[in-house]
Amino acid sequence: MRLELLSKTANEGFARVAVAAFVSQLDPTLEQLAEIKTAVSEAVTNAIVHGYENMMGYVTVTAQWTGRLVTVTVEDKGKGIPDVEMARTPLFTTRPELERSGMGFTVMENFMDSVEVYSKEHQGTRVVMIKQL
Amino acid sequence: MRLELLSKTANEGFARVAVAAFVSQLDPTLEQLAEIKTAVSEAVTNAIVHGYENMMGYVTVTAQWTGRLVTVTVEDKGKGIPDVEMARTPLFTTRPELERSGMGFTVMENFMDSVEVYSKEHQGTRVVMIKQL
Amino acid sequence: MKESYTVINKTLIASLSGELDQHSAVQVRAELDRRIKEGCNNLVFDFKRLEFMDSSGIGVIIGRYKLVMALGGAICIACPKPQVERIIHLATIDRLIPIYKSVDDALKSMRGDRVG
Amino acid sequence: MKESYTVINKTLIASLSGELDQHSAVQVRAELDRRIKEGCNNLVFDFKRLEFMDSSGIGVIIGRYKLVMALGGAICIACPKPQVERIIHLATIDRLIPIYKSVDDALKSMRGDRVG
Ligand SMILES: Nc1ncnc2c1ncn2[C@@H]1O[C@H](COP(=O)(O)OP(=O)(O)O)[C@@H](O)[C@H]1O
Ligand SMILES: Nc1ncnc2c1ncn2[C@@H]1O[C@H](COP(=O)(O)OP(=O)(O)O)[C@@H](O)[C@H]1O
Repeated sequence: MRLELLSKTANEGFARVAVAAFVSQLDPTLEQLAEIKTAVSEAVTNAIVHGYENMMGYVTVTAQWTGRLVTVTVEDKGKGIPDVEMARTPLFTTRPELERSGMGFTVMENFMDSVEVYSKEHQGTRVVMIKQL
Repeated sequence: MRLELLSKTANEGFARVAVAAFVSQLDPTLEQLAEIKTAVSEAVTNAIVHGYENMMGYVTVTAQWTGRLVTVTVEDKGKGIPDVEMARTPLFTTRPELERSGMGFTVMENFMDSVEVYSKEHQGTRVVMIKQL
Repeated sequence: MKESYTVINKTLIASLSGELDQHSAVQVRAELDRRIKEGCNNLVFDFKRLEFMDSSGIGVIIGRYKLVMALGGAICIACPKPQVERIIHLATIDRLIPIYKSVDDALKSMRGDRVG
Repeated sequence: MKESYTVINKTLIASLSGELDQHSAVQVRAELDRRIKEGCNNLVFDFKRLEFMDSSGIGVIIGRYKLVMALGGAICIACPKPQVERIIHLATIDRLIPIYKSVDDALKSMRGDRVG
């Protein structure tokens, strides 16, 4: 499935529910489902808060599986990440004034089996997360 | 929001949940939510069962609102409807062998305020449903 | 969709829970027909736990109505929730098939019709 | 996200229910800061009904920790559910802020710290 959402924080909850409902077809455990919901929440929030800052744009979420290997991608066409390695460092954040904790990528990495980040400045960011159920 | 789904009947339930979760942001009554879920179910099932028959393709569902006027569209790139007026007649069905009841459009019309059907043979069908909450 | 089946004399009580749509209809239909043909000529649809039904459910009900009638049996529906009942009314199935507030009432009506 | 607030002496008990993400964080933060500045220098986060939290919640908790500390108060967390507790552990907030199994235990600890 592929879901396009406007970059409003009100859509964070919806994105979580939609991916969870889709993945539920595989009968994941409650813990696995909570992990996927949380990781999706982090990536979608980042796209809205960092990718588009206060601009409007579309966030695209896709989810699919082969066997019980689930892949979720979250993509924005926003401002991009100049240094991905630094961005992934725990506690690193460029929006301390919003009280972002800098723990978003850390949560994704802990809750999914693999997290890859593709980003280009002024072009956008794509986060690909994989989890074996 | 815009949702693309593979034309598998397993996705019917997911499409309902996704649209319901999205529209829930407007605090609809339980009855209104049930009506929207049912109408979405009919249109998505039609796209899968009639539009694509046993072929694979994408069903696109969009939902948006202005004020409390909700618009949901369901679109397929399948075989299209040769005579829309006849198709909308209660009890008319081209798939009696699947025990389709011919009541899909009737349900949509009863549960939504307006239902428009745009279709071209061999190109596909788009159903636009509007409901005032 | 989860189903459970109970047979009392020759009456099959089919308790459906969850959501009845085209996806679940396919399996429910096959299961029902197998059990009816195995010798149950009366059928009670127990919809107490059916949370959602679209027009695919109409097809399932009417299809079983035809089969049961052909076998000389009786058919009825028990305890539909409001969303399900609305679909049933819309399709005017309630003119063909009686609806009861409980499975017990449904079973009593069957016994009145014919001794299973 | 729904919040309810109770003040016992100078301790604010903030009971959050639903989902704490960036969207809900904005309103919760403003509401908490207003109430703390109005004269509550102790804060208990009651997470009994918090069903979901992502790292936005970490920001909310640490921000309030700093504020309450600056005012010479105490802060703690009561009854987080497993999903919420995992995020708290991951961010090692539990090294800074005590976590209690009930709001009562949390309140008792506050009274030990300082009389509200
Ligand atoms: N989609 C994105 N677009 C642009 N920048 C991003 C995006 N996602 C993350 N970043 C950058 O990476 C940093 C770290 O992200 P993260 O670990 O999620 O922490 P936080 O969201 O709390 O800042 C962000 O502060 C931001 O600078
Ligand atoms: N998306 C679609 N693509 C092609 N044909 C369609 C589509 N939707 C509806 N139809 C046609 O319209 C008829 C009536 O549809 P409907 O009222 O929903 O009843 P049913 O689905 O039970 O057949 C269908 O049998 C089919 O021939």
